[in-house]
Amino acid sequence: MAEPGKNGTPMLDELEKGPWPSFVTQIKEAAEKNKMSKALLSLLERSYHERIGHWKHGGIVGVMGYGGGVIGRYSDLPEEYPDIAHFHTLRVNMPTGWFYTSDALRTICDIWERHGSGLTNMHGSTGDIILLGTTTDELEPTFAELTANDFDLGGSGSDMRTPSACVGPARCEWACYDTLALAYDLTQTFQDELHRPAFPYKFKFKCAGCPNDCVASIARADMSIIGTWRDEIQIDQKEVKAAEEAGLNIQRDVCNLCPTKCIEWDGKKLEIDDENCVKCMHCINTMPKALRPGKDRGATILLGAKAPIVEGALLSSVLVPFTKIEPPYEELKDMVERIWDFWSEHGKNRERVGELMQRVGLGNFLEAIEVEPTPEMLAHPRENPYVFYEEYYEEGDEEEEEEEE
Amino acid sequence: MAEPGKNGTPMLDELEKGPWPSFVTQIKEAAEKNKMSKALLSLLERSYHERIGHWKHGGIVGVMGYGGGVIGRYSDLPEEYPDIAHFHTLRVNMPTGWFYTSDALRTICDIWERHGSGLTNMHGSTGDIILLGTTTDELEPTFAELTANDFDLGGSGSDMRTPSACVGPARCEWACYDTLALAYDLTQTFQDELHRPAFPYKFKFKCAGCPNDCVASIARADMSIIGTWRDEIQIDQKEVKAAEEAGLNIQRDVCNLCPTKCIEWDGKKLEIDDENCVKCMHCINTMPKALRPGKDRGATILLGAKAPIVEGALLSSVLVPFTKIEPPYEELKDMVERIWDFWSEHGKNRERVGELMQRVGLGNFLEAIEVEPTPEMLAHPRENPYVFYEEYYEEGDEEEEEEEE
Amino acid sequence: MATERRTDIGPPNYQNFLPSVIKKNYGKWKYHEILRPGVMVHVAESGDKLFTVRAGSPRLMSIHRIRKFADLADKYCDGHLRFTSRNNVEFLLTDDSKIDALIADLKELGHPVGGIGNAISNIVHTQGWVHCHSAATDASGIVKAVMDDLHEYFTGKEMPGKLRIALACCLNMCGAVHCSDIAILGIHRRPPRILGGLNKVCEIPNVIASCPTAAIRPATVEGQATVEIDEENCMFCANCFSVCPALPMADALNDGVSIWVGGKVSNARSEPTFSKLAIPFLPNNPPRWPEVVEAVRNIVEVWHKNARNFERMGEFINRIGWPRFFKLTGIEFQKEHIDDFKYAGLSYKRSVQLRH
Amino acid sequence: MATERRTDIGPPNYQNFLPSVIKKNYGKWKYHEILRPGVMVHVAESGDKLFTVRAGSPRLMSIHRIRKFADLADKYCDGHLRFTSRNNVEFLLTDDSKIDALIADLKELGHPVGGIGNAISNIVHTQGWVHCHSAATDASGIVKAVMDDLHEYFTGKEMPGKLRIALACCLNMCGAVHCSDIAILGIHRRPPRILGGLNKVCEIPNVIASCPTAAIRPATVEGQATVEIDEENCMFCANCFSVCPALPMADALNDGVSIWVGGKVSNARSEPTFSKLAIPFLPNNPPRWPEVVEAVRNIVEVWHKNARNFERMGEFINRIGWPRFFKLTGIEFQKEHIDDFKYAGLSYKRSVQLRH
Ligand code: SRM
Ligand code: SRM
Ligand code: SRM
Ligand code: SRM
Ligand code: SF4
Ligand code: SF4
Ligand code: SF4
Ligand code: SF4
Ligand code: SF4
Ligand code: SF4
Ligand code: SF4
Ligand code: SF4
Repeated sequence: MAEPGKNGTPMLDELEKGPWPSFVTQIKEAAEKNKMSKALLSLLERSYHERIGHWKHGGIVGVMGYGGGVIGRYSDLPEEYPDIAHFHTLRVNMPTGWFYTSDALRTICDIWERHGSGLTNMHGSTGDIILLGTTTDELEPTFAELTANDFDLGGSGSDMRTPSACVGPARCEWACYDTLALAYDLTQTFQDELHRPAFPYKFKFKCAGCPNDCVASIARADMSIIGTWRDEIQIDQKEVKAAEEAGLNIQRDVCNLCPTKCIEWDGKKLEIDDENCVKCMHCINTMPKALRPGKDRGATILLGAKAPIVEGALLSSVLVPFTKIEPPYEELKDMVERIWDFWSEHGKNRERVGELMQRVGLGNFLEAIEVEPTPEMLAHPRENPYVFYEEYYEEGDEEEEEEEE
Repeated sequence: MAEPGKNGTPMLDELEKGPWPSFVTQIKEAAEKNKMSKALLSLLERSYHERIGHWKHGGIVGVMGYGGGVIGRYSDLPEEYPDIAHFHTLRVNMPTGWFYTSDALRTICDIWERHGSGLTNMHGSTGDIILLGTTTDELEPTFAELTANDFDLGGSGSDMRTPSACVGPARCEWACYDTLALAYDLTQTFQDELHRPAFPYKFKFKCAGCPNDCVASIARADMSIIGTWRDEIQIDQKEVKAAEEAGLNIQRDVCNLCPTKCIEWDGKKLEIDDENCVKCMHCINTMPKALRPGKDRGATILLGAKAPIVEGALLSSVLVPFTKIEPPYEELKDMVERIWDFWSEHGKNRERVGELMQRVGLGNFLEAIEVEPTPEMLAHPRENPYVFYEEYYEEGDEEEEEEEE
Repeated sequence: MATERRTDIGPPNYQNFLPSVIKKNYGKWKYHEILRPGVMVHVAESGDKLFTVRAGSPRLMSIHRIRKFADLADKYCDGHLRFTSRNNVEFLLTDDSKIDALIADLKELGHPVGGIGNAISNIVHTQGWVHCHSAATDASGIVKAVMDDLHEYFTGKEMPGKLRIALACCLNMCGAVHCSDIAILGIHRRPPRILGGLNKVCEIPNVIASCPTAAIRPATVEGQATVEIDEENCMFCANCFSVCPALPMADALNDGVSIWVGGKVSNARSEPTFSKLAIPFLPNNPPRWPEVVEAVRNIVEVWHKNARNFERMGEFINRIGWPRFFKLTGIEFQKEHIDDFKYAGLSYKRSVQLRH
Repeated sequence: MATERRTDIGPPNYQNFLPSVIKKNYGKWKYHEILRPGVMVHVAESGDKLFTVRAGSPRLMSIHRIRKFADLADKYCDGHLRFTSRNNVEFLLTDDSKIDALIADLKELGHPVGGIGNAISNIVHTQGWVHCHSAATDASGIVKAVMDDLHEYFTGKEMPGKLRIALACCLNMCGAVHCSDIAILGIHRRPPRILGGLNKVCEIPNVIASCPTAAIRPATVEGQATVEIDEENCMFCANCFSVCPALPMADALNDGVSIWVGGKVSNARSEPTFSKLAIPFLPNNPPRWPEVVEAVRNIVEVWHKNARNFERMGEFINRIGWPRFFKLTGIEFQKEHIDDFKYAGLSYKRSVQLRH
């Protein structure tokens, strides 16, 4: 079973069937010329038989001067699969928005042909180009070639992770701020934080241009920056009519689904009570020709999303209800620094910033990072009466208090 | 300040002004003939000046053989107010539904004139007749006269508390079961549990005839029994039309407010998609002549409401989505006994049954009380993936498992 | 002797107290109508009618007043009456020609008639300084002052929906104020004092276990076992005091009132829900608590003016959003509004659905 | 030497990779239209048009395949392409006459075109047995099997709204499956094994601290410091294993897959929300995981058949109620569906608003 070509890979072969492009075919393509990929194919077939993985984590590996960007991985059967006894991945910081030229892509491929398995993930869940599997010895040479070609590593471990952004103004009419510019700027500004883990745990930025949140930032970024607007939705009444004529049931499928029922259609004119519009995007989504976000645009900044480990999954919650997002983004970055300072000082090992915020309470957290509390930060005020009133009068204060009355 | 009539009660006097009936007037009325009430007036005036109460709890007082029904209370200024140095209340079990004859009321008044302050609460928040304030010596004689006149004490301390019920079938067209009969039956069946505290903490029953919940059972009863139905709402179309003609905006104020939008009005016919009706009562409330609950009636049983102490306030949650409520209520009572058994064994001191359910988890709780889990018990299934799968295969099981496949 | 003493007899059977029209039509009511403020009729399948006249009550009543009610019941209702779950008195008549006279007598006696339908009903409340050791404020006094101010909403001023006010004089929340349209809640703001000789009246382990935030630790003072309190971690629940009288909480300078809004109990339209904090602290200012009266009226008026038909307080606020509620009422948003107990995280705003 | 070595340069500037039509119309797009499955056009204020052709990808790709994409980009798009946040490949054209040929070439290469608009898009997923030590199941294999089965929903079968599927091979949930319409989640069901010599590779206090349920205690075995695990309190999160490689969790007999439904990320209509447990356990059955494929298809079909326009999975279930969801899908409701972690109590049904 151990070597493909001997017993073959009957189970994996099953996964070459069917209409969806097959990762097995990809590994096989790579395996033709690359012994690591060949070994991987074989080991994976074994996993399929045994219904168990064969990887271990272990000692820290990386490139000189960086603490992140490489995931060390070892097979637990090094003797049987010596070619992938080490099989580390490099996380290469993708171009913001995942735009490529064919040349850039080929450059990556060529480097990886020389130094690794020839397998990639385009892309990892955080957004990086994942170069999937190489040996410890190849890490430094790969890195040298990457940087020579203007590529650099992304994050891993307790560092800032590679920021990501939706396609935004590059191709989307709804982008309320320049997601690509912000994500790129954050990446460049915080290169040190990205490459040298010094936080209690990981920290992710994701930039979405509007409330549709096409990078899932509210679910998976410690800081989610989501575009929005604060003036009126722009309406082209003729196009509304046209949308109806094209078959859209505006009353049922737009008005009735508006979360605050603030949009009305009388068959002639669409009216939006913008004061009660919560910028959910639904009406705009359904009529892209007729409706557009307002002109006074910016973003809501939210904090704290993460997966379940350790204290349970979190969605980001509102930190700044509305702010303009414009270079050089000083205000935003200052706030980020204050958050990192507080987190670095008070965060426990492996405690995400969202968990810290939950542990100390949003109220105290805001105080620490010098942000004023506002009702927009809450779904609703507290329900429970266990209030930590912070001050009380001592007997001596009585007279003053009496006087105040 | 200590004696009314000397300096008078200038602050309390302020509360005799204004259109709402005044409790001060009531205390004064009693104080005319009763020295306890007189002393109370004086002490209360003092509290108003000092902005602080003057009562202590302390040693357990009560009537022979009972552990509940009396709240022991002592002034912290016994020398200054000797007439209310003791000032215990008796909680007298009210007639179910708070129905009285004038004779019954007079009987209570006469007894209380002889033995106590002459002050009452009609009624306490749990529902009892509160006889407000007497001395330790008077407790037993009061009790003797009460029982001689067919009255008995209600609960206090870690016992079952006096069950209460909405007016139900006595005067309400919406009662889906006989709330008075059930509350009375529970009271009689569990006299021992009511009078002799043996639980970890208090346990309250409240019986509401329909989802309007006019005894607030879902907020304040450990077991809330709320009437409902499972067939179609009864509609009198003529009366619907009449309601509209009388000025009701059926579309806006009924249909649009239906929580599942399952009710439609075309100006002629009201149609209800009863499968999606969640029996909220709103449409029925707005058109009592036109709509009535269905005919297949029963109740939802919920568990666990309580005030904040200790682990935070709880609303009751669904335990039995639908059941018929008919004498002799054996099934219900059996379940109650199983709940009490489990709670008595596993509840911590001062842990309400709702808190126990939260602590051990609803799933385990159901297992312990032998109730099958159903999706109606949840607002939604779990969001977090920390599942305590209870069994796993050991290596030896492998073959069996293979065979099963 | 044991045989002489009657125990465990339970309350008198309610059936003996029902008026005959109820006995006859028990469970067979067809519909009801509100005839005017405080007066409704229930019509039975049989065609029989039962008129109810509801009168406000201070709840704390002397036997003399109760006897007067008994007299009225004799005069108008064949000796029958009942009390409601919110402590109003209901006179049950079969003859509607007597209603006016009854109302006049009630008025004479000082009891307004109302509270039925879309109205403010009586304030569910508790003992306060009249009888409870735990009170952070008085109950009856505030209720009287607030109802004086709002009584027109009881006696007939039109309202969008029901509005339920409740008051509890401490966090024990007798009366379950936690699900009220407006809740007035007495609060302490100073950690308990520790009286000498505590170890003689209380079990120290129980005292320590009673604190939800683990703020109580064992200590020794002058050779005596006692406890100490980490004041930073005390949120003034008074549970330790319930367990141990040697830890009094009441404090003239720091006790006061908080205001909560938007809870409800009924399942009509929206699900039952807890009240939320509106105003963290108002001072105890007897005898008429003007700050509290003013705050409650303000909230009632904002709701009265802006709510749609049948919209309870919480439903109204949900529609307009909490930020707008704070704006309309002029209440200042503060750190105290942000939850920090067990479920705090779930009250944070986890979407960008915002009004800007 | 340090000067020679380039570090901290960051990624290449994206601006250098944008096609010229984008550079010209950056931030000035006016609207878009979906032309057919997998093809859309964005129209700029200037009138310029940008055509996008979206192709499915296995994400795990060899450099050979990527070079083929580069070739296609050269052939049709002046060398420009991008990838999406769900790992599809997007070809960016200005000349719509080339679309058919591009699609044909993609098909030839085995890449279906689709996923735009109300469609099932690519499955966000993770490493699985291909590369991760923590995996309770494979990722790519299940994704391939499920997408084979559902591909018609990618290539154009009409649907009520978007449907996002995600897979994570363990509770770490790389890929944030916790907010997906359908999430496939690898799970362990056996407490970690404790390897000998643990004290040599791990800091025991860290290991103990890592457990969210405090199930790990210090122990001594044969004179060596190690840990023991209270199996009753282990809920298989594998956090201890992340911290300490000497506590492996993987177990061929007990690992498998759970299915979650009804999460979403966008703020459209309803607020973002977590997915909820639909199926507590399905076995690992490689190579094609038929039970998982079947379960996912069943849920998709129930939604497809019953959901209204624009209704995401969770919105659909909210409308019909969870009991009905279980009925329609035929999924058995079990104890495992009931939450028992921190916020459990808030997931209990706290009203009588029920369908009977
Ligand atoms: C490669 C990648 C999955 C993929 O196939 O795409 C990945 C892979 C791993 N993740 Fe992840 N995570 C990846 C994106 C995510 C995401 C999604 C995101 O970033 O948007 C999440 C959820 C969001 C979040 O951050 O919470 C995620 C949540 C985790 C967690 C749980 C963190 C938590 O706080 O709950 C862990 C556990 C840990 O940190 O110890 C983890 C740990 C890991 C480790 C490093 C496991 C380990 O302890 O060694 C995995 C290495 C696997 C391998 O063999 O390379 N990974 N991880 C993703 C990174 C690629 C990239 O850089 O682009
Ligand atoms: C008299 C009454 C208030 C009233 O003015 O109406 C009352 C008065 C007291 N309640 Fe209560 N509770 C009264 C109904 C309630 C209710 C409402 C209900 O039953 O519907 C609640 C909220 C529902 C609940 O049970 O949670 C209630 C929740 C509490 C609590 C908090 C319990 C919790 O689990 O959170 C305490 C504290 C305790 O038990 O130590 C408490 C404790 C007390 C004590 C016994 C304080 C004490 O430790 O001595 C009060 C005695 C005051 C006195 O001077 O007589 N009382 N208490 C009510 C009982 C009258 C009656 O029998 O009819
Ligand atoms: C008499 C009483 C029951 C009793 O056994 O004593 C009662 C009697 C009626 N209630 Fe009630 N409710 C009574 C307390 C309650 C309570 C409990 C409470 O306030 O603590 C509630 C829950 C309140 C809450 O949600 O916070 C309550 C929520 C309702 C509702 C739902 C209102 C809503 O829209 O949320 C209705 C329906 C309606 O009014 O249209 C209702 C309707 C009614 C009707 C119309 C039922 C009927 O057909 O007879 C009765 C008279 C109308 C009225 O407006 O008062 N009753 N009703 C209680 C009178 C209390 C009082 O003196 O004011
Ligand atoms: C290309 C991409 C952004 C990127 O930078 O890569 C993108 C692009 C667009 N999204 Fe998106 N979305 C993309 C991921 C997402 C995500 C993130 C995700 O799936 O992980 C979401 C959140 C999903 C969720 O809620 O779970 C997302 C939620 C939306 C929505 C809201 C849908 C809803 O009703 O909930 C819209 C509006 C719509 O489709 O009407 C939208 C609309 C759009 C539009 C129409 C915006 C525009 O005007 O250009 C774009 C193409 C339509 C389409 O259907 O794909 N996009 N979109 C992502 C394509 C992923 C893919 O390959 O399928
Ligand atoms: S998040 Fe908004 S701006 Fe960004 S791609 Fe999606 S729809 Fe466009
Ligand atoms: S964006 Fe959303 S909230 Fe605003 S009008 Fe449109 S549908 Fe309504
Ligand atoms: S709960 Fe229902 S049945 Fe009981 S009085 Fe209220 S409306 Fe009538
Ligand atoms: S009872 Fe409630 S849910 Fe049912 S139809 Fe009437 S309004 Fe709708
Ligand atoms: S609320 Fe508190 S102070 Fe008021 S009666 Fe109840 S226990 Fe006493
Ligand atoms: S008042 Fe409550 S929080 Fe404060 S010490 Fe006592 S029990 Fe603890
Ligand atoms: S989800 Fe778990 S198993 Fe899969 S890649 Fe992430 S850490 Fe590894
Ligand atoms: S798997 Fe999780 S719950 Fe189990 S012992 Fe490890 S850390 Fe604790």
